[in-house]
Amino acid sequence: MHDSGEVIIPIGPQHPALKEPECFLISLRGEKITAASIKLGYNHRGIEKACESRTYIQDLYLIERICGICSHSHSTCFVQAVEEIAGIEIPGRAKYIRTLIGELERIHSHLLWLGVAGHEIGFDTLLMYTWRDREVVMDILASLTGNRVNYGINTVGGVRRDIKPDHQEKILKAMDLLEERTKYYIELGSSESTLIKRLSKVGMLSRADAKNLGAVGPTARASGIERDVRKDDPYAAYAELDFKVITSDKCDVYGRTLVRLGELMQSFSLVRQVMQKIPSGPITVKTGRKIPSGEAVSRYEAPRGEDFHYVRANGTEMPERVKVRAPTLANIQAVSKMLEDRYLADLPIVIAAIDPCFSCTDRMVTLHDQTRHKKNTFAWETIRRKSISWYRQQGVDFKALNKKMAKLF
Amino acid sequence: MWQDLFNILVFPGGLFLFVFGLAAEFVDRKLYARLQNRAGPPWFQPLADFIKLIAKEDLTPGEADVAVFKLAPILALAASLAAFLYIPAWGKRALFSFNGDVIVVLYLLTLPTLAYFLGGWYSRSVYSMIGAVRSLTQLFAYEVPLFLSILAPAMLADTWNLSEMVSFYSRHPGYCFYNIPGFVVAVIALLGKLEKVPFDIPEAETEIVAGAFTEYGGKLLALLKTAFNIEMVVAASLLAAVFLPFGLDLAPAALGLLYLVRVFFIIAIVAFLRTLFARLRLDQMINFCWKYLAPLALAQVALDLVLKGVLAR
Amino acid sequence: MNWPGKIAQQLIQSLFSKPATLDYPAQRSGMPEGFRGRLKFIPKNCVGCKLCMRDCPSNAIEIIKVGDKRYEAHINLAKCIYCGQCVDSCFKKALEITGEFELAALKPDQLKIIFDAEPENGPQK
Amino acid sequence: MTDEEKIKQELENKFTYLKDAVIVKRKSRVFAAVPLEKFKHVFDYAVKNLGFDGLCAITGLDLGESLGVIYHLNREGRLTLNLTVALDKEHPQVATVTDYFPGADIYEREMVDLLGIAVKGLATGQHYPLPDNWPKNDHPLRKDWKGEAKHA
Repeated sequence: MHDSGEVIIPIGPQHPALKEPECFLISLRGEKITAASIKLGYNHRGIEKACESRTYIQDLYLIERICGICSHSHSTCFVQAVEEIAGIEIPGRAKYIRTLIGELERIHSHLLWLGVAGHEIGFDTLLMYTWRDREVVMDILASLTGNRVNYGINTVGGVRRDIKPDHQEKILKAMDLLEERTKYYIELGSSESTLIKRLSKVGMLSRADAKNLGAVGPTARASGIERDVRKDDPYAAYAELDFKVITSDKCDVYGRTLVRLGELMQSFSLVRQVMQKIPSGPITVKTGRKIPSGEAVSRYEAPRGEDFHYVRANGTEMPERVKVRAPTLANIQAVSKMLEDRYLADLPIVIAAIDPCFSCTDRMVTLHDQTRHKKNTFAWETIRRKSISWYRQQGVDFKALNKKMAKLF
Repeated sequence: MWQDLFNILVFPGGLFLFVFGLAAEFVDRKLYARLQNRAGPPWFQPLADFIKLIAKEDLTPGEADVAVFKLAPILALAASLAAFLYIPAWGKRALFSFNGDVIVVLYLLTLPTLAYFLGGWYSRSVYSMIGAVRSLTQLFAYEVPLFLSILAPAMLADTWNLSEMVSFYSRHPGYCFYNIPGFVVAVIALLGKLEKVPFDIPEAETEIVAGAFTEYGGKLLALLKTAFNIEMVVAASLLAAVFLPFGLDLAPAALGLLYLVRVFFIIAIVAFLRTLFARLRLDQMINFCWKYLAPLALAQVALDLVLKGVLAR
Repeated sequence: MNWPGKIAQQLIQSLFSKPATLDYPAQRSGMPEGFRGRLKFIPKNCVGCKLCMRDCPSNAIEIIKVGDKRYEAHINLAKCIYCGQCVDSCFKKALEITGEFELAALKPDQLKIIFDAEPENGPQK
Repeated sequence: MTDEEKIKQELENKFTYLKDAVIVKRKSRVFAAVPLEKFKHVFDYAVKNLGFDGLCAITGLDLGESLGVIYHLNREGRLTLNLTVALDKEHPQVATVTDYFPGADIYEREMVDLLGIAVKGLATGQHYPLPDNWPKNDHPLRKDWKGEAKHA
């Protein structure tokens, strides 16, 4: 307990509200949040550096593993940049398949988010129901691509697997089922009063703030900013498809929920259009292993917002530089604004409302001046040293252990 | 003396309540799962969890007050066990009874909450301390409606003795229907007492890990969980005795079965209610309790007082 | 006024319908056809071009020459990320993907699998 | 005339030294190499007069002989203008753009840590994405960095 009657509680790096390691240090006065500091970087894996020493084909699978949910977003974004540099125009069928997987991924991500949001406000029934329904789309993704999460559908110059005729019926059936369920969730969201009580007027982010802090995706759209890369800078087959950009002017967590539910409905319609309009033909074009030198910027509307990749090639089999800017990085800065004057109980849902993905993001930010709480900050390094020396005392030999581990793998 | 010891340790105290508590936990969890379209745990899951927990290492936080930290779960368990002895669970007579025991039972049921507070507060972890403060704050919100809703039927029966109350209502089964508003209030307040959704604020997992229980593990946590289960059974038995005193003139075997049905009925209501809502915020919870629950309980008291006058004539 | 508890009807329906979850080791739902699981090596097709080794993102596969036109494959399942790129890279269809995905083992050694080469005087036609 | 060409023309008219330095790569992708000393003017002009209201990201580069920084600006979510500046490898330094875009803070900190590019005007704060105890003058994204951290 602090002299001024404030408590600092660490939410993370390990905490049930967070599914990935990151740390929020929250100063509390009673139940009210007075200051928040966000520390990221626990998940930094040096992927950008690793990409420079691998071939483009190997990078594709590495990039896909940046994120466990929007894997297709990252890999498509990267492969688009590579194809632009190499001057490859991929076949129409491949474009449609990428769009299809992208939309199915959006459906699975938004349903997942709805469940997580339910869990964060203690509504576990919603979690169970949405995740049960999400299995429908996961099964389709598994049968289309061969994996539930890391689809591995993209390759330089097209896609790796074609849609079989019997998939068509299965997908359309699933869309009907999920559309019915989503309609139910929309109805539930607009009438269940405990839900509205917890979501409405929580985590406010005004339009001006959203613009200023560079929010993207559903977070920005719920603050009334009509931006969607699919519409503004169309890629894959989106230029030929018809859909609406869903916005809301509620500016709160409830608005973000409604935007995501609305986007689900749009995705169902997009998937149906894809199934209808998909052209026949080859799914890949032949490419060399070497990519000519050049640079390209690629943007992709991931479920969480705009994903941004910059690739620079130097004429070899490996890229010169790969830069990834995941949507959460753009949104995370808005969190401190949203937490202003809120209660501790709102914290999980406010963080969840931007649909954070910290393994994508992985950076470190200070949002509030922490100097006055200096004596309360946690010196992780001291703790680490202490634990190492404790294990040494217990007779654990790290050198031998490391060697043993290296031998095993 | 041996008889008393048997009563306290084995039946209907100690061992019986332990087993019954596990059964109640199973019913609660299974129903919760089935309502959510899940398969749910097998019947031995609560026992397996208990065995797993007692096999684990006991850890006490370095800064915790060891005595309070270790005594709190025992206090919670003891209070719930003691309360049960005064409740006429089956039949019309409790094991022990005296005039005024209804008040004692209610306060014995408050003790576990206090024990959770003490255990949480003295474990000196920020999550535990916030959880402890929350459970005490919440106590003030649901305790008054709960007390009023249980004391109102007592007023109508004109006795402070639980056993006499039950006898009174079994003589006049029709009178129970006057107490339906009180029953509603009591069930809702029970959600707060048992810290279940929408009132699981003191142990809100996504905010403060496990609230007051964050630092507990191993045998102490097993003890705490047992105390919780027994508290659930005892509170459900109290509600069943006060609000559902039907068919108390049956044969003893049938009475036992009827008792199980009544308790599981109340546990089922609790399980159903906790699937239904999102967790409220502390301020919303207090607001709800004082704005709706307390007036409804007061209305029940007024109704019973008026009825008493009318019926006496 | 909006009464809370709108989900009640669904709850009752679920109570009387088949659960959506399975009791896993006893009941299995299986994976769809074409699921990318454990790799399979067909030694008689291999010509030792080692394209699979070159493209493998995680260096999980190793082709070793053991004799004249005879190759064996060492696959480390602990390293393999089951992307199936090696199968795509192989011109001779010497690698195949199977739907087998329950690969947990107690020792890391059990995850290193060796596909032997064709016998010296293999199946002569 | 398309928007991209309009921007190219406006930039070239306003800043004569940008002649032939602005390249329209494809629809909604404009690249421009800007001399370091003139960068602030061009950036200011792009944000205030050309209506570039978003910053997608800032990329730091190691080009072997020199370092580089690319500012990816964005107009109404559609058009992307990429301003590249080359920096001297011995004393790389750029000015902060956080006064235009508060969100640039993290992108600039990343450059500081991973490439060792000093950013003038950036508020002192935590490291990212590297840990606080990471040795100074050790920048993993530089090409000469070979997978092993120097120990302080």
